[in-house]
Amino acid sequence: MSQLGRRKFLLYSSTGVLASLLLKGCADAGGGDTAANTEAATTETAAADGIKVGILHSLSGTMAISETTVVDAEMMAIDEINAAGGLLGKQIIPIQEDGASDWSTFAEKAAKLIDQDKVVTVFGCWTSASRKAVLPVFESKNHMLWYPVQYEGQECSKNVFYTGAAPNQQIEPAVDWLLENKGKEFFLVGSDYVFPRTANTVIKEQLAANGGTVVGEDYLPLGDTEVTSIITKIRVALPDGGVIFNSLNGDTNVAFFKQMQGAGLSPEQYPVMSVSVAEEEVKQIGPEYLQGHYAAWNYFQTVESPQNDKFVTAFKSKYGEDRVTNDPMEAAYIMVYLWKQAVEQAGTTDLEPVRAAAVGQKFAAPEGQVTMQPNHHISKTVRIGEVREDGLFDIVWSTEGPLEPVPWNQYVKETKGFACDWTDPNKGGKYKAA
Amino acid sequence: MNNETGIAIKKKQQRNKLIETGTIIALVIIFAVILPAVIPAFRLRLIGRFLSLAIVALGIDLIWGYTGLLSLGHGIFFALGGYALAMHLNLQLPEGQLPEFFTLYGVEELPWVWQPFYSFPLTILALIIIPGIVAGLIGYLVFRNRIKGVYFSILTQAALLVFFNFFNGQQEIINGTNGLKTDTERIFGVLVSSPGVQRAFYIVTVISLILIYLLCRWLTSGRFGRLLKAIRDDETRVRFSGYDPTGYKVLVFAISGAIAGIAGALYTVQTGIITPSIMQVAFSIEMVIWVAVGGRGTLIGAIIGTMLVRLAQTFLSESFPEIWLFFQGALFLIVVTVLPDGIVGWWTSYGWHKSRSLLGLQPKLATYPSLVEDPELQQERETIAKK
Amino acid sequence: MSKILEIEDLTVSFDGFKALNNLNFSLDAGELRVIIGPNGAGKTTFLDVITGKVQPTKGRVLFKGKNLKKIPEYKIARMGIGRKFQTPRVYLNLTVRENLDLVCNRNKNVFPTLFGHANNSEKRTVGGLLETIGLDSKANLQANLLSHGEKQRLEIGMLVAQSPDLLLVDEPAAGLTDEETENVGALLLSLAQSHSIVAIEHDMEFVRQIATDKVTVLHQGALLCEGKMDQVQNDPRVIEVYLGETPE
Amino acid sequence: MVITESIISDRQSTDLMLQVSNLNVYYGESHILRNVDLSIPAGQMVCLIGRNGVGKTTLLKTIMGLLSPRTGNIFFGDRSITKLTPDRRAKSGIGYVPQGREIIPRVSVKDNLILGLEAKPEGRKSQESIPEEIFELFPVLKTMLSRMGGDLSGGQQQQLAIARALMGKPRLLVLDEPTEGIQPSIILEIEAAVKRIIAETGISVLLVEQHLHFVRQADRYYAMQKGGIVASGSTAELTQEVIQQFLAV
Amino acid sequence: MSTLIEGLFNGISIGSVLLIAALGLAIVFGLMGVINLAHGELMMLGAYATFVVQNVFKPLGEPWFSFYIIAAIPVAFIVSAIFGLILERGAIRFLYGRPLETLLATWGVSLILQQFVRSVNWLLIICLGIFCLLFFGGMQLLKSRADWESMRTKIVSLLLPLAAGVAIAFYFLLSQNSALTNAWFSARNVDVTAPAWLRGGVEVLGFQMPYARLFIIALTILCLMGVYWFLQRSAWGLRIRSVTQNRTMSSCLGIPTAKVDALTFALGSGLAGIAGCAVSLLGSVGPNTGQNYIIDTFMVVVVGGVGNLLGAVIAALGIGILNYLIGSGTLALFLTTISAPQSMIDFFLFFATSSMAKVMVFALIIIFLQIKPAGLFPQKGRTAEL
Repeated sequence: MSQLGRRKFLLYSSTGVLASLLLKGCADAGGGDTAANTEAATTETAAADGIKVGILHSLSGTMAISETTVVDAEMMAIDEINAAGGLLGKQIIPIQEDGASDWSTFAEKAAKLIDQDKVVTVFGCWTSASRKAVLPVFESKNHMLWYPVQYEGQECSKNVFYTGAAPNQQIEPAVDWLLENKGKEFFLVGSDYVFPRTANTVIKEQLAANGGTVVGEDYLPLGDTEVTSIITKIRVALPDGGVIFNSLNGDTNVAFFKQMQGAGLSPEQYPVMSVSVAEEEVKQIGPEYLQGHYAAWNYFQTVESPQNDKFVTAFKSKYGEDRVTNDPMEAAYIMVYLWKQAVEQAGTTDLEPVRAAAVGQKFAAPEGQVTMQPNHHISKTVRIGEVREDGLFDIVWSTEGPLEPVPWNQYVKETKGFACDWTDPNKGGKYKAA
Repeated sequence: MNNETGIAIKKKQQRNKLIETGTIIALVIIFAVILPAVIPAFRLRLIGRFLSLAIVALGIDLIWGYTGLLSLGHGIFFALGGYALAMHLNLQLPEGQLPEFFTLYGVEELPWVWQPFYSFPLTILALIIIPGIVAGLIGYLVFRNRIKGVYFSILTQAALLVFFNFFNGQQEIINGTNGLKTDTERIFGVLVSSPGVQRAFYIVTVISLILIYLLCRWLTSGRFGRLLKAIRDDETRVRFSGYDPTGYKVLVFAISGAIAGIAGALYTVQTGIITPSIMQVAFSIEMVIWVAVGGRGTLIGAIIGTMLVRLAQTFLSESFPEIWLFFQGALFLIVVTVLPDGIVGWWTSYGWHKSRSLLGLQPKLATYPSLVEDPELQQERETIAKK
Repeated sequence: MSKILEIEDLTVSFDGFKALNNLNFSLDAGELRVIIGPNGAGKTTFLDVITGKVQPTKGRVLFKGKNLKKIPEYKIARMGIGRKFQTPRVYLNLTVRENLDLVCNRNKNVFPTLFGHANNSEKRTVGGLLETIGLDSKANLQANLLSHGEKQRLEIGMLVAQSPDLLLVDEPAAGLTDEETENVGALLLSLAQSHSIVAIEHDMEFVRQIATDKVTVLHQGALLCEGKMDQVQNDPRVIEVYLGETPE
Repeated sequence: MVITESIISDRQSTDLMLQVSNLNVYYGESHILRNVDLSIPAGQMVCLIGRNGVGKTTLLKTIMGLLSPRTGNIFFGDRSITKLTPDRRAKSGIGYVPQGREIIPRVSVKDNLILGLEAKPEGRKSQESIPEEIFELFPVLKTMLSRMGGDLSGGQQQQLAIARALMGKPRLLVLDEPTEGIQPSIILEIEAAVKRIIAETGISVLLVEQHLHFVRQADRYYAMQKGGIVASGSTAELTQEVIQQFLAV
Repeated sequence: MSTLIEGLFNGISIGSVLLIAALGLAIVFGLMGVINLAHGELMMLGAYATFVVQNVFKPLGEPWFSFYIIAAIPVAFIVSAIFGLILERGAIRFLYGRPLETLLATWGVSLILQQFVRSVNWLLIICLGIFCLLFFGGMQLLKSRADWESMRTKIVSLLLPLAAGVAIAFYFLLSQNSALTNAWFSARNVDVTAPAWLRGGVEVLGFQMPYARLFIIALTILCLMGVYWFLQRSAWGLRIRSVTQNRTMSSCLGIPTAKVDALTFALGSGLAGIAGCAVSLLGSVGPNTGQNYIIDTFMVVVVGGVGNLLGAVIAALGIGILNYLIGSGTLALFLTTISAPQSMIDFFLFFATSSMAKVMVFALIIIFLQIKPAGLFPQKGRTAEL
């Protein structure tokens, strides 16, 4: 009998808990003002004839850490546009879906956004893997994705607009700068997935062409926190110091920098150039460990421009003084504006006209002037920053002006000489340039 | 207890059987005929995916529900099947051309493991055989030492992690984290993502589910199935009856692995991509909860459980992404503590109460070392320890 | 008469404790032997060694002249040794008939079991056994619905279904009512016509019922005495062990 | 044969240390104890006899709370303990010396003894030492304090088990076959110790025993067969016939 | 020589992280036979506790801040131990003897804990508090009634929705207040920065031993000694050992076994908390922190054998050293120096990355288990129907 009592008790208590959770969910959706929860609120209040756009990022799982920041930036841009009267006289209605850090979920949710919600465009993805996963969906449905993160290149889809850096707008200049200023011997460290692997393939070719050498490389599983063996390898390969090129992602960076410092690999002797460490990550790792190391980006919070001041101020006042802005957030922010301008120019949200109008759009972004190129990538300014004590970056080097994007890598044999141009029906995604 | 009750029970069993058959036919009609007609294509694709997950749940029920082996590593076999088919689809290219992703890593020659996948029949064979063999091998190495219970679970979980790392790390062979996509590939010359092909896959999934259900029914109903239950309930006794449980466990684990392989292949083509993330620890444990929710050792429960949990997940994570983990966690707790026999078990024990009243009130063991104090078990342990 | 079971100098120790100590024992084919002894005399370990569950520390066990060392349990079972456990161990989630059928299976390898069906002779055996153990009316009942005595009988039936040459029976009367005990006794006696049997038992009434041949008394892992029931009953060593003193 | 009822009825319930009435215990489907009634007067030693497997140990385990009866009541003093957990029963004053001694094997003799203090109603104090009386009763233990419990011989373990039970100052000592598998010389020591304990502390004892010599030390006996009490009386009346029927081979 | 020492040190430092993470697990598994898949999440809670302590100490400034880590250790222990206690009392105690169910239940708990640190805010805490106050308080009040036993089910079924309803109502009432609904930690990683004296390292024989590693090694040794002392010398330790070795007899001696269970589990959980504090010095602190350790630590327990601390120590160090030797390529290098066959060198070079080293180590574990299926120090409770 007491057995039964306990069962019932548990049953009731669990239903109770579930009910409360469900209600909490509703309450969140109704009252919360964080990015993750605005969807329902906006949907309810907006006019029925608003413009629906999809926002597809991981709100849960490992990638949620990074992707929610991008969502914040996208929501800020949308709110700004809506506050300024909307687009074509209508409000923009963002519909959020959670990719849950799982690539097949991304594909599933992309299809849902397009087929069921009938969004006019999707802003989304962070990892290359998630982009690659949704790519077939967008291509087969001939829909439109805006992608805000720097990536490894070697891709040029008609259905994607890339507002993050192509390798030649981040990795290549960084390597050149290191060769010139820091040394010829490189050790490559990366997370065990596609971006670091591809990036390092590119770097190896580039170094071979420009007189540098790769003395070693190693990859860590995503989320791994034991980097002792890598540090040993670095010390064996570079006994007297040298350059470390770091494309580690997420949590592993924390372990890497903490343990680098513990092992006495100082930034003077072993400068680390990171391509996935921005302000947000510096905050999470702790600037104490990073001070003196470098990162290559198109945007830093410390960029001095009126647009950036406005962006940073707006962001902080919306999400809190302790928040920082970073490159992917800025790219996410500007892609919403680029799309908005394209829609305004096309005068419609229909896919083809917008796609055509998008090319050539200019925007005075926080990082400086950006222009959407015929290859669906944007021209961007490249910067190299050194981590300061306060966790922000001193910009130690930058290009004169925006650099043209080159999606097909010119150091790699297979893609050398190829280019991409979606404005010319004869050229398309991959053609042999003259 | 007299003869009459025996007959009554037999009648009840017949009635149960009738109900089961009825349910299955109804489900088949709903899923194979009605749903494709009324549901939008992408929702149908979703259902198709759930159904392929139900297939792997059947495999788990076979080993967990009937044989008492809790595998937390079924993601391995699921992924192997998925990769096999995806590799075939990725090879539907003009002569001499390599799948596109190879160029990212400067690979110029097709790795040898890809060669057999040019052939469609070989691929179909491989997606069943390879997971089966891998499962059999893992099973053999574990079972022959009489490692069982949680040790088996932990080892399968570790194996899963190893496979995950391996697949993630092998960019040059199978594209690492990015995995293989299938939507833009062609099968028999038609685009995989086209509605016709997808519908065909859906129908194939429904048919496979039925066939595998029947296979599992067959496996679990005859002498073999009774032996599985016997192994689950009292392995030592089985040994003293002259059977060698190792062989049976290896075989049933291999079959379960092969079933997972089929499920993985069907899931992959209806998802459009297969990546190592399918081998994440969480996903494989989730498979177990589908079976647990439905009711282990019932087969039909595995299917019901999968559908319900996945639907709940889709609904909840669409509406409140934050809630899903809470919900899922609670589900594990509830199923284990309040509903140990799942929905089907609850239904049969209360719905047909008295006939199986014992099922729902599984006596809880008073204390954990009561196992240790069982002299039979103790001596067995000591023997094993001595080896 | 040939020896079906011979045990020579058998010692089994667990962590230094000698459960069996230089035990010598032999059993004629066709004999029914009852083993008695106070608690902790090593009776159950004795069965464990014969069935391969426990490996001897020293000494050897010969079954039909073959040394059983390092032979796995299932092979020993196939050689013709069947064992009934102290508490009945039947498969609770199977019906009575299924329980018997499972053991009755002639070829116990994986694939024959998977593809094979019970042939007519096996079906007949099962039917006959159901009658022998008096459970034919409950053949389709799940074993967990049986009473304790019925389970005991079922397990003995399963033993027989295995058609072993040697039956090892551990306390078949434990927890049974008088009537059930008598039934089981009669069952064992009838089985003794065609099998060699070793039975371990405490219940003296029961022992008297079935001990038609010799009785063996174990004490502290060794053989104390052996003989007909009335011999054993009056053996001063046995009385000493059981009562702690010689009766005045 | 059933003469128990009269015994219970003609005693005042107040001076009964333990009273068990109408106890029925099952192992699964198997009916182990059938309608058992038994009582132990305060300050007396009661012996339970019967062959192996008749349910004596089961009865003791039920009294200790290790098994729960399907029906029946157990009164300790004037309080029902039927629903208490074993540790509460121990704390209320029952010291248990189980069959097979159940010494904690990988714990030293001293610690085994100290564990006996757990049963004191007020609980164990941090720095409590072992009273000398224990060593007076069982001198052999004093020399073995640092040995592991599992390394002792059977007889030493038995002495340790009794000593451990006494550490908690129980009002009732429950002994399950204290002479089983032990050399005759030590049996006598144990017997003497038990007698001395009764004499010095006035404790009640429930003893399960096979050895006639020991059985005769008791005030009363109960004989069990097939899970039920079939005879009882004063040990002085323990006839050869009864012994032959319930104890001998 | 220095390579040897370096290899040894690095192996030991990897092993000590494994060991400190596995210690609590080994205790809970070894003493209670409970598989706790939420162990990683209890570590995570410890890491978050460290983070909170760090932030409490921050305003105090130097020199106080430097010692926050010392204060964090007991706090982490207590926080995790309390959660462990709740877990044991709330779920696990119903599941003793059913290890597979325990495994699933604790996995569920681990999911809940992960989401809990993501979403926890004042409002959630307040509402949980209200619920507990109403529900458990009400139960306590009503317990004194004479007909409690018979009314129990009814009371529970009445009180539960009532309490839940009030709590939810409160939630709605207060959910507009953003000060209450701000998540404490959010899904993002938080930064735990080692105090200055734990950054950097000491130079020995040409390579640097990181202070943080030395600290963890010392902490591991301390924990081992502490656990050893607790189990061998303290009153509750004696009770725990007694219950583990002979549960029924222990209860007959008057030891409250349920309390011992709860305490043992709390101890194991608390050790997980300390481990969480330790690993926060090396890696990231986020909702997923625990997941990274769980399988490695289980391997330590499986290899070490259950219920024997020495086994866990040897297994952790062994796995750590192997992992290092294979992963860093030291082994391949060594083979080159003794001019081993090229194929062998190539073989080890193939595994000389961090990902592949794990593959190799697992293969070795499987091989090891073929020889010793019950681990290094088998004890009863192994390979059997746990």
